[in-house]
Amino acid sequence: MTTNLILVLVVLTNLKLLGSSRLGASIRMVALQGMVLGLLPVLAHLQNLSVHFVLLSLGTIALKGIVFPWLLFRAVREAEVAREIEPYVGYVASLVAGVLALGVSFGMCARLTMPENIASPWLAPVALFSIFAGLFLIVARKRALNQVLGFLVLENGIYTFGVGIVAETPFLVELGVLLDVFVAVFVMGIAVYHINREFDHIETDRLDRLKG
Amino acid sequence: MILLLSAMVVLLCGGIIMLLVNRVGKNYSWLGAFTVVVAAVMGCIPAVEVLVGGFTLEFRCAWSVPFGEFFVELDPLSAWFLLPTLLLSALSAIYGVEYLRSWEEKRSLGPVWFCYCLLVIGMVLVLVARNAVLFLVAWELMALASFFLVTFEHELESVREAGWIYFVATHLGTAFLLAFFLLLARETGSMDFNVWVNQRIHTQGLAGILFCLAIIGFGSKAGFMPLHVWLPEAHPAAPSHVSALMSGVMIKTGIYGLIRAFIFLGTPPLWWGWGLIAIGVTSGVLGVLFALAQHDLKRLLAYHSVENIGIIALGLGVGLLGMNTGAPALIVLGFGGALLHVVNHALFKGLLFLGAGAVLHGTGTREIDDLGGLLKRMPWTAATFLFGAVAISGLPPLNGFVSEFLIFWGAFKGGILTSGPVAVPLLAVIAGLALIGGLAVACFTKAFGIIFLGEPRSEHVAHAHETGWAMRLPMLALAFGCGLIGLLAPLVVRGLRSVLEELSGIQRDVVGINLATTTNTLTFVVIGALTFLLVTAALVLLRRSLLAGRKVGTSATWGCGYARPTPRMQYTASSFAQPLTDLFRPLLGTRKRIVPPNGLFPVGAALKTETPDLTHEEMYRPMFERANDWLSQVRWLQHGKVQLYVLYIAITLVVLLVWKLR
Amino acid sequence: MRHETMLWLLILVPAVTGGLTLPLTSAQALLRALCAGVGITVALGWYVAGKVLLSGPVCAGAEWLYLDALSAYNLAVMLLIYGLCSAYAAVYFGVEWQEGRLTLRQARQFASLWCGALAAMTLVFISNNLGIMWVGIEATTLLTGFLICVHVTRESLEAMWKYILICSVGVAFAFMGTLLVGASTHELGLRAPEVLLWTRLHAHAALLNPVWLKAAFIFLLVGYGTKAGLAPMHNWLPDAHSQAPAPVSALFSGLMLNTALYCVMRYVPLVEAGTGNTGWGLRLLVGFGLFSILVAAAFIVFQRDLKRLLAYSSVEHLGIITLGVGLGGLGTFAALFHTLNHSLCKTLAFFAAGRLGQTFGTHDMHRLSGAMRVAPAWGMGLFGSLLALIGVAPFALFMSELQILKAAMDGKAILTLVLFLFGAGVVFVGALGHAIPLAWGKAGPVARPDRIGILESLLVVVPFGLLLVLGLWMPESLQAALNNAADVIRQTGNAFTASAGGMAP
Amino acid sequence: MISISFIPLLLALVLSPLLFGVINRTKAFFAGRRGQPLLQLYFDLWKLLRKGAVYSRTTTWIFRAGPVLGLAAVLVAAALMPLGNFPALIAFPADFLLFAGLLGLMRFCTVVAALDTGSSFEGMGASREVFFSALAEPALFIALVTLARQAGQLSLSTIFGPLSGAHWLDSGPVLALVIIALMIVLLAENARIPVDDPNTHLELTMIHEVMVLDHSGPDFAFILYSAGLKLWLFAALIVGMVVPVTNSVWLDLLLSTGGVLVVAVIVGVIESIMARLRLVVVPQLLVGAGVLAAMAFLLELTLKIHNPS
Repeated sequence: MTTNLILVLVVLTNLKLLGSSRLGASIRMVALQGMVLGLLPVLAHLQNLSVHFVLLSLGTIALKGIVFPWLLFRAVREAEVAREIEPYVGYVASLVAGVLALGVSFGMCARLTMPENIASPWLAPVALFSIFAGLFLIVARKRALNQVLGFLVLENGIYTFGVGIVAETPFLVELGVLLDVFVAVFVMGIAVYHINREFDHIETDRLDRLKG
Repeated sequence: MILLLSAMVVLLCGGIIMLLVNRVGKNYSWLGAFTVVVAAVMGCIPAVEVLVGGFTLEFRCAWSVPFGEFFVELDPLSAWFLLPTLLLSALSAIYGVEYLRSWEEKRSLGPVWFCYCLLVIGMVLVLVARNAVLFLVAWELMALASFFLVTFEHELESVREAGWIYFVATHLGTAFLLAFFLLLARETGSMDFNVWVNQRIHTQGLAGILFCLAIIGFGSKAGFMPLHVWLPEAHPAAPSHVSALMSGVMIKTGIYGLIRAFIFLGTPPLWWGWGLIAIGVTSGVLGVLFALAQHDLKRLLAYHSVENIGIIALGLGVGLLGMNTGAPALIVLGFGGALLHVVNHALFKGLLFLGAGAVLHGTGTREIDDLGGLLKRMPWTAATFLFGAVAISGLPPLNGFVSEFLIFWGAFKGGILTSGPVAVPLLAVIAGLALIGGLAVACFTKAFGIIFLGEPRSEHVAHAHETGWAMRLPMLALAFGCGLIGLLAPLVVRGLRSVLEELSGIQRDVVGINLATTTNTLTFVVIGALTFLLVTAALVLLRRSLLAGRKVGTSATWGCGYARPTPRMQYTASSFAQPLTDLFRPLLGTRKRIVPPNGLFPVGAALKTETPDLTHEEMYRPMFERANDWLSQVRWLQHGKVQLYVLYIAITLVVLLVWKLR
Repeated sequence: MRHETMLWLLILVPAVTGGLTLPLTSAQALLRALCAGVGITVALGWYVAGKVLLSGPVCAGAEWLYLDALSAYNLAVMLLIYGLCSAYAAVYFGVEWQEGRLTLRQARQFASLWCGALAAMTLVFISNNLGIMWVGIEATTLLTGFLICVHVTRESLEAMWKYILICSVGVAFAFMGTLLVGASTHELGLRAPEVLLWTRLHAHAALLNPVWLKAAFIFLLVGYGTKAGLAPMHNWLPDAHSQAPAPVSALFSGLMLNTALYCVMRYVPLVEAGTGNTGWGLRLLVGFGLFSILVAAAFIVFQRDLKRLLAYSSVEHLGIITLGVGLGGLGTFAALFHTLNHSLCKTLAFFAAGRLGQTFGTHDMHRLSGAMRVAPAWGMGLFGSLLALIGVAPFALFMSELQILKAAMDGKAILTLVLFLFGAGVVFVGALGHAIPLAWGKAGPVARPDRIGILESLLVVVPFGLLLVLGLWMPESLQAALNNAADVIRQTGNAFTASAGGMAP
Repeated sequence: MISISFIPLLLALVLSPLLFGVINRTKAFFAGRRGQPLLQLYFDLWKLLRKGAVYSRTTTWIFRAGPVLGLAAVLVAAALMPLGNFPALIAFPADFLLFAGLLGLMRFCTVVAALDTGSSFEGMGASREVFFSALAEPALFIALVTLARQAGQLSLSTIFGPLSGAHWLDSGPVLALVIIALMIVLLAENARIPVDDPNTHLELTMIHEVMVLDHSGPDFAFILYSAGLKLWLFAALIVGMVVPVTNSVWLDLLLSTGGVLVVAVIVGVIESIMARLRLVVVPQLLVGAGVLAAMAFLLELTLKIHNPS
């Protein structure tokens, strides 16, 4: 039942992310979430454990738990910003929305027939919830960094789903995915850096010259 | 058939060569004209054969395009339209050689001639194509070529505007044609015209839809009110020989297509006839009224094209009513008159546009009120223009009278034989034609009288000069043609026999009988015309003998006591048309700007009237503007906020998941 | 075996080229090397594609690589366009280099990314594993991201940021969809390496779990649709297209969108078979297609920026392709044909827009007017391509649109037909209104005189000629190829297969 | 046959100038004057034919051709108009179309000739001429189609034959309406009061007369003569509807000739008792004529439905 524990942790981290204004704290939360999820492959498939899952766990932990946070902290230092100021959606409202999203995702997953050999019935809902949470972060926050975080959470949700439900995903594919995500974050980091240098702010709501 | 095909090949090669050899200052127009003439001659031969023999030439070869087949066929109907097309193309080309000369230093004439050749190819192909895809390609080719010809003087803002209006109108028309052809293809499972003829659509509702699609699609090319907006814009913009070609024959491809559509659609219900008659009366009367109110010669002529298309529509309407009531006389007279009018209009409208071009060429203006007294300076142009004016007014002994005579007669026949539902529309035809005729006389007495008679009204006329032979000959030829058809009417109408058999679908002998009576009557008409000529000759002699040896003096025009009249005292086009335009103000929406004379010794006074196209001003322009504003409303969707963009995606996803996931 | 090596080479050559170009020290040399590399890839690719189109699909590398008619056709088109774009890039950046507006660093960056993108796209087409296909798409997204801001300006950065963020999110969804497809195979009990292999899935498509499959398709459609620029996920597209250098814009419109759409096409047969051929997925496609057409039409009317206009036109045409696929039967055939036509035409348009932009120093259509007089060749190219884009015969796009219309009519989808015609009509009116002043208007102020070499004039003539020829004559071989490709999407044995082959019924 | 079908034409040629005399006499009678002799127009013609001519320097051959062509046209038209029971010289189905066409041609020539002088007065006249005739045209044609339907015939020469007392009993109102319409058309086409006033000498108020201000000598003679003929033809058209009444051919001929003169008298009466209408009112009159004729046609339709004969 460690899987369920992990999933609960994921949910909590998501809610915390929705509620927190300090970028540093958010990054730490994402790091924690990454770490926890890193354990998922192993824990979810204890009965038929294979080297493939172990490697996957290690890779995940290394990437999501260590590399990304480091990159993001660097970006924060570059941008010399500590907190999100006046987001589109307030933090309390965000939390409420998060809870709603949780409900919706449970409802939606009720429609799907789960495979029998599944580690936990919560896998799919939580994955979906993470996706929603990530989207919410992207939509409701102004700081470019928050959007990168949102993207990561979304990615984590998909990862949860993949590891939990589609265990058969070839290893090569997963490596490719991890690599891509890494590059994505890297690229976004650079982009944030550039933007910050050009505009001396990273408020993406002020990036609205191109319209019509 | 081979001749016709090779004619097209000749045109294509000629066009390409023209594109290659012409440079700025190096003008090979004569070569282009030569090509067109050669091609026209080659094409006319089979057309005449078909028309006389009443048989059909066809040529099929595989064309590697889905649903496409290079299937062309020359049947009497196509041949009937083909002849004027080729004739006018050749004459306008000859005319063009001299007309375009004034541009040779400014730009390369290659593209013009290339497009000209393409336009001719397109028209010919439209007339002979028997495969829907081929037809559509030809149709679009025609539109494209003519678009580039219309925008020949694209330095001018107005010309660009005109080009836009023209291309939009014709292309939106094509959209309806697409629907038309595809629907037919779905019903018959084929893109082949002959298949469509063999399995006509008999389900009423469907046929009705097809009919409406055809009316809109082809009507926008032919220039039915209110789809005519592009004519008064495009014809003035285009070079005159192109206007002649477009107004003379290109818009007729719309009529041709409509008639083809009738062949596909089986027996018509009554309301088709009513519809066409309604269209005909509107187009005819409004067309001539707007023409009457114009001061720009070429705009005036453009509106007259609308009028004549209206007359043709009336003829077709009579024919349809005939088909519905099974009265062969009406079929023969209605369709016969319409078809004959197609040819006649090609002749005199071509002539008039060429004449207008000559005036423009000589004086550099199209403003009727700036002209006057040109007859003395341009005798040839004036004489030929007079021919055209009499012909288009539908007066004997020229060709215009003959075709209107047939339609009139058909209407009268129906009017005395049939009962209400048919007779009343026919009454409308009669009244409409009568009114159109009267107004046409008014309009062309104005055009001819103000331009060519009286005293010059402005400096433009002072340096006016008669055209050279290259421009003169085509006009003379066309004027001659007008007279010829007027006097050989019975023969010409006999040529219609096979065409009528084809499109009416009634037995040969019935057509034959009705056609015989028609030709007999026409012989009387011709006799009348000839007597008129003889009497005229006699009177001329009489007059000469009377005046012989008597004192024939000259003086100033009688000014009712006023001794020194000046040109500015003459009646102008505006004042000439004023009573009529005033009477029909509600329909025309003529705008007046008056600077009244004031004070005891008034120095300046001015009256300026302008009559913009009502449908364009009241219907289309507002429609497009409103659409534009309305569309601009969606601009906020693209507000530049990346967050909301992502939100769109999220919403789309959730909605689909909730809605579609069952 | 031989094909395998060829396929691997298809990915290696561009990658290696990208590496080799780095040490070069002159942009000219760089660009030449680039063209050479791309040229080789094109040659290879066409050879393989040709083989496949003639003699059936190729499966290699332990089923990791797979090339069937559909992918071969798309690959061939993609490479053709890529070749043109590279040649054009050489010209375009050559000019900038001479004017010193391009640093060596930028040139290097461009070259390497350009080659990388080529490799990634090739990967998309030749991979049999849907996961790898996704990896390829994501890779193209990230690699092309920096291509947008070869010249770093505020606008280009903004565009890049939007592009990367939106597309990453979208493509993440696509991955979710891929996983869901994997999840739908539980009943089959495939082994780990096989679970995402298209060939296997296609073989057992009927046994897939329909609900999971539907969910999967929704995610895939939204995800890849974002990358393909289908409304309402298209918002990144006008910004990116307007800010990127012309060759990159051409690359985006000409083939990246198609590549994304190709991925969707891949899944269509699976979904159709999985949901019992009820046309569930096809209806979705039709919906997105029509919506894209109408939205694009609305935005085209009031555009001021030439490249944004072209971008929206891309949205419209991708919508048309989607619509065609959604209509099925003849529509699929026409859609694939339209892919080729649109790519050719749109690249030409962007080529012209780019060079004219250099000539006039702006893309604002109010200042960029009278192009025909200022720069005859490119002006002609722009006007011609715009006319073709709005569906004027006798260009190929007219033909493919005609066939799509026919598909709609034959399928009794009257509303679809009407909406399509309406949208196309609005686009025609709007775009023509922009095109005429562009071509003939009062010539605007000119930043630099227009010098044009033989290569450039070829870049105008070749696509234009192809469009014209394809509009008037469609080789049997091409028709056959299209039919085979279409048959991959629509389960074969379709009523239209014969008739679409050009033999008039 | 052909010999007697010359008769209507001959009568028209010989007697038409008389009509003006009759009209003038009638008006003189009402005015209590003695008036000109009946044959005045003959004298005028004779005088004019022997005179030379003066032409404006502005004019061209158009001006000279105008009267000739006009006269020629109306002469041929005369050959189409029957009288009483006598068919016209040229008779064929729908010959009235040619009739109308020729009159239209005559108008065209007169107008163009008038414009050739460049005088504003003649331009004004020309403008009004085309204005009114354009409005009169529909009335004429609707009246004709009603007649044709009444008689079931399509040639002037055959239309009037059947129109006998029976028709008057059967559908009198129809014919009455038609007659009124045709009368108005006649007044308009021949430039009589209340449409036009031929003998004010204020050019501004005239229509037809002002167009021919510049003509002189033989040309003017031609014009006057063709005007007379035109009046005769319209009168004959109206008379044809009443006559024949007897079944003796020659008596009918006498009656119709008399009838034509009666029409002239009526015109005279109208001119004496009415004032000229304001130009803006004239269109209403002409359109009214058209409406009357159309009404007649509709009545005709309903009648035919009631008793199909």
